[in-house]
Amino acid sequence: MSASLEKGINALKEQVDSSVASFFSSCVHCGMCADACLFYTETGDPERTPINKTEPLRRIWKSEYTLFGRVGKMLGLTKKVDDKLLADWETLVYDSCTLCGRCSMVCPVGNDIALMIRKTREGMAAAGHAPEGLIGATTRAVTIGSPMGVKWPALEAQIGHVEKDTGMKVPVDVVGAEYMLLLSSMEIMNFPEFIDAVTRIFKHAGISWTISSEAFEATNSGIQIGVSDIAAELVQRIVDAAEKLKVKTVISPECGHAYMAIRWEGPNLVGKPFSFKVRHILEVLDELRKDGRLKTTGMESQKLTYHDPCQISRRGGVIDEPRHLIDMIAGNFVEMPDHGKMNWCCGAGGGVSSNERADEIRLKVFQRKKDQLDAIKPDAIISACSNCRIHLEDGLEEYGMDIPLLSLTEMLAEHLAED
Amino acid sequence: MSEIEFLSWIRGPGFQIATIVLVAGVVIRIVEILLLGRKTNLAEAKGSEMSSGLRTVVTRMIPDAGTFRRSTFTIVAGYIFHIGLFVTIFFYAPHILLLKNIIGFGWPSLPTQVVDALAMVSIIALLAVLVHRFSNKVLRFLTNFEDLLVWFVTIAPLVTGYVAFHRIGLPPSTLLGIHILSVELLMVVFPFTKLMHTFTLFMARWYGGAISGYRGVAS
Amino acid sequence: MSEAAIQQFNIQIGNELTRNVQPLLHEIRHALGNFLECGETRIIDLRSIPLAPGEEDRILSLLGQGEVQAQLNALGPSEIIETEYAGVWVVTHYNADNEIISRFIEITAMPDILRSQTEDAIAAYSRLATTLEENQETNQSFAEKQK
Amino acid sequence: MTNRSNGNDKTLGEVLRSRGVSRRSFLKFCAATASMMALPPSMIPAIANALEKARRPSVIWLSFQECTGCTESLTRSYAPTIENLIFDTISLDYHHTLQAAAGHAAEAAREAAMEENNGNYLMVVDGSIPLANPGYSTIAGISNHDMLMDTAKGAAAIIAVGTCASYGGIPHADPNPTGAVSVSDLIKDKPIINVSGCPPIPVVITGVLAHFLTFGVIPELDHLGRPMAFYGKSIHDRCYRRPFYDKGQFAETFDDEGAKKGWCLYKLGCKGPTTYNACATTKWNNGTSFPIESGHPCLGCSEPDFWDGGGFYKALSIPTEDITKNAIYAAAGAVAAGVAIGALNSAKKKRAASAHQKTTIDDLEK
Repeated sequence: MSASLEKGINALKEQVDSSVASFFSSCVHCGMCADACLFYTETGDPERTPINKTEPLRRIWKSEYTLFGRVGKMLGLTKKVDDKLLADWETLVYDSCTLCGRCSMVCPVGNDIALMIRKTREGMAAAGHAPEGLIGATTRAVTIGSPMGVKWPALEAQIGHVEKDTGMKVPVDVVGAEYMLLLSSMEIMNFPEFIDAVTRIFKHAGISWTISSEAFEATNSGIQIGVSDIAAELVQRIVDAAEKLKVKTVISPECGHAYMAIRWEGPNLVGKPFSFKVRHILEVLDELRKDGRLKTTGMESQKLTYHDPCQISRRGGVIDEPRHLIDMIAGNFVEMPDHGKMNWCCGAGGGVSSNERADEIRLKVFQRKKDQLDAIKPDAIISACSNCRIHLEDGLEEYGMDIPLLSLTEMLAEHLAED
Repeated sequence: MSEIEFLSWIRGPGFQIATIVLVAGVVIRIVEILLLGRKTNLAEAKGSEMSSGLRTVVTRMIPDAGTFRRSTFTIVAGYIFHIGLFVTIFFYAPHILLLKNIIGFGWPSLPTQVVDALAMVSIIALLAVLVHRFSNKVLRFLTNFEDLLVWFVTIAPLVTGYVAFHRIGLPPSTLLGIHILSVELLMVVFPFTKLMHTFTLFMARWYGGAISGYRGVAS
Repeated sequence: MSEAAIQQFNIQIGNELTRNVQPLLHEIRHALGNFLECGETRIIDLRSIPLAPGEEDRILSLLGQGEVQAQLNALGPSEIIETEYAGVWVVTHYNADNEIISRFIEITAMPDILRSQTEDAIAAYSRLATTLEENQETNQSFAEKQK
Repeated sequence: MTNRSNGNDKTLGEVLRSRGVSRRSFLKFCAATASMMALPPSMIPAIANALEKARRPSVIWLSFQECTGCTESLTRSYAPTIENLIFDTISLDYHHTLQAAAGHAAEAAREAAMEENNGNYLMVVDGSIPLANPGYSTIAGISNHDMLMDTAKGAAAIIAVGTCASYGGIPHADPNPTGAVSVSDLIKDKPIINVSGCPPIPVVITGVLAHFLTFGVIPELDHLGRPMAFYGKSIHDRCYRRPFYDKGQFAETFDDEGAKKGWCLYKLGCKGPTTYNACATTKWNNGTSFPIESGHPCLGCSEPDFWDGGGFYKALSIPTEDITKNAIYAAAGAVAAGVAIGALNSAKKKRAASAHQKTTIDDLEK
């Protein structure tokens, strides 16, 4: 069995629902989504207009689910979805979109264009038109358990280092713990300080938590490449582990799409509501703050700003929590010109960072972020997504800027009040 | 065909056909969309779908400052011609009379000078929109035959109405006939094109707002 | 219909509805200038200019009434007045029912119609001669009878 | 109307003088005529000159399918007027309603006038001509059609008086049982002046006669064959109630506050905007008023097919048929159709779902 056009078309047919039909019926070709998309503003290429990226899905909707389209199809008037179209659209749908959803926020008729591009990817992938890089990452995620190929022994080693550094125990596979922490491969490989920080904060707050040795990977290449079956399989691993350990809440780490995958798509992918809650680490920390269980000391004097990871704020709903937490420790906090739900994407989300082919454009569109940063000239940037963080560092280096990137969780850990 | 015969046909069978096509077409399309249905969201909600959806229906009328700066022309011209169309369609005395005749109730009209001026402003705005459509590379790229057809059937009633009101060139009954004919063209084209956004945008905004609102984002 | 009832339906609209009043007055001034310079007379038919109710009255009251006022009696009355502005006349023709049938503004030394017409004078001349002859005959026969 | 065939050698000036009309009166008459015909006052001397020398034209007046309203309109203007003067100067040689003679004697008069003035007489027609069956309307056994065609041959010009003669009028109204047609439907090779209206304004008829007498040609006509001088502007354009239309002040019923205040009658079905006639300026009953001034909307009687224009009391912008009922049917039908299509769509989606083959990592490449 392999990918085929037929499977792709079938997948697109499955994706059309009343929201998609409303969206396509309402588009007036005003072009405002282009102005909201960094892949257009920084390249000036009209093909990268967000709504254009949904063309394969639009054609299926039109010819299969509208009376007039059906009539047109009978008369042979409708535009067909074929391999050539999908091949032509591959770079638009995967390389030129991070599913950041900024277009969805400005569309005057209210179209959730990002959702439609996400749906379009289902058809593209099923028809065999996903980028090599993403296919590789997805294959690794399924076979090895992590898109970066990180296996349990690697994490175990990092846990060892953390335990040694902090002198605290990192709970693993504790049945009945209240929280189960997920991690992204990037945190394990590039930012183990995160595990360190969480360990210290949780110890400080006195909460019971654990890491599952069977399902620690939070990322989900399935939702990036757009294969719900694979995404569901990856989510199911977490569900199984959480149920096995009987935890009340699963914590999504500082990773944007991981949060989208487990929090918002997860139950819909596996087809039933979770028996546990899902929270982002910042939501958990903000809860602790509200309950008075998170106490900090000292304020940062440098000028700080916060980069909203798209999947966590605009697409995820975690917008106020990080700001409450930053207020605890930042004395000079400045917002970027567009922030919160209107923030500009770093340019590497939605699988773009796993797709080597998109490296060049990813760095080109970083200009957008650079302009935003130039407007306020911060001393450091706080974020809450490892993927954003890596790409921001990459971009800043490319553009010769020297602004350090900070993790909000790690900063809070540094400012923890001594008991 | 004499002028009165022409006008009689336009006001009689022509309008009848156009109304049936419009009403039936719009209803079919809305039912068709709604019946496609949507899967229930199984994720734990962070906000209300209904109230967020309704809020977005209203709030999406006003763009945020950054978007306004980036798409100033589209927004300003769009606003002008939409308001102009709304006023000319719904606040010109003869139109109110027509609507009252069909739906059974009316409302006060605006002075004809106001309607006249707004019609002219709308025509200018629509012409500017067309120029923009061809001069802006994104719009030029997106533009297809349907966009031009819709532009034409939208500006045509404004122009023919303006000409009929000022009785330029032809006998007034012919001008009136041409005007109503152009409206009938608009009515017939309506359900088959993006003009449907008049109705579906409420659904689209609701869905968009509901999707965001469910996740706790005020879109 | 009473005057009041008629008034009810004769709606007077504010000044300058058609915006023709001012240009018309300028035209009159221009014509008067021409008349003084080269003797060219000019007649303006008030019916040929679109005027709203009330505007004609406004023009007439602006022109006012001057020294001459004449009344004709030819197929119904006609009124010929010189306005406050010498050389500018208003000629109004009525029919036998005293309804206005036409109204002109004339820029001239004297409207032609006021002048005695040659044809009428010729007729008058012969009529007068006939009358004299008849009178003479009557006088003669009377004298003869007296004798 | 007492002149008969012997008066045609006299000029108009001579006729007037013989009646004791002074030169000054004649000048006044010419001034009024110029004003009436919307000619520049500078032409008054030329008009006087031409009228002075004009021969009294022979006029043959034919009445077909008509109600005599047009003739009434002309003859009911009381008191001697300028219009009467004109009428007195023509030689009305045939008019079967007005003339004393009847039957064959009358027809003989017509034939005599046609022969005597061949090529020079004016033919006036009121009423439409039935084509469905010649028996529908005959005069002295002659069908209207035959009389029209026969008389038209020697006419210098034809004046179609009234909407029936001009455009078929009420006999022509749907379903037109007599197959009525207008003069211009039958005659293509003569100048025809349509003086439409039901009835037409008397001064318009005399104005047209005066113009013909003065210049020997017919006046400038609009696209419907009507003299521009009288039909050049719509009732709406010259209506004194127009400012209310512009301000959006309308009478909603015949007895509401708006009606009493003299507001615009558009909503009561006024056809002023599409009707071209001089009523608003020349007015009726010797200048007393015109329908709108009396509080009634214009019926549009000077326009072709005014009777079939969709109801006198229905505003122009309103459709002529019951839209609401059909719209409701259409909506109901559409809901049913929409549901049917929805069912098809659902079935299609279900098929797609059952055709779904689970995608695994081995399926990502072709």
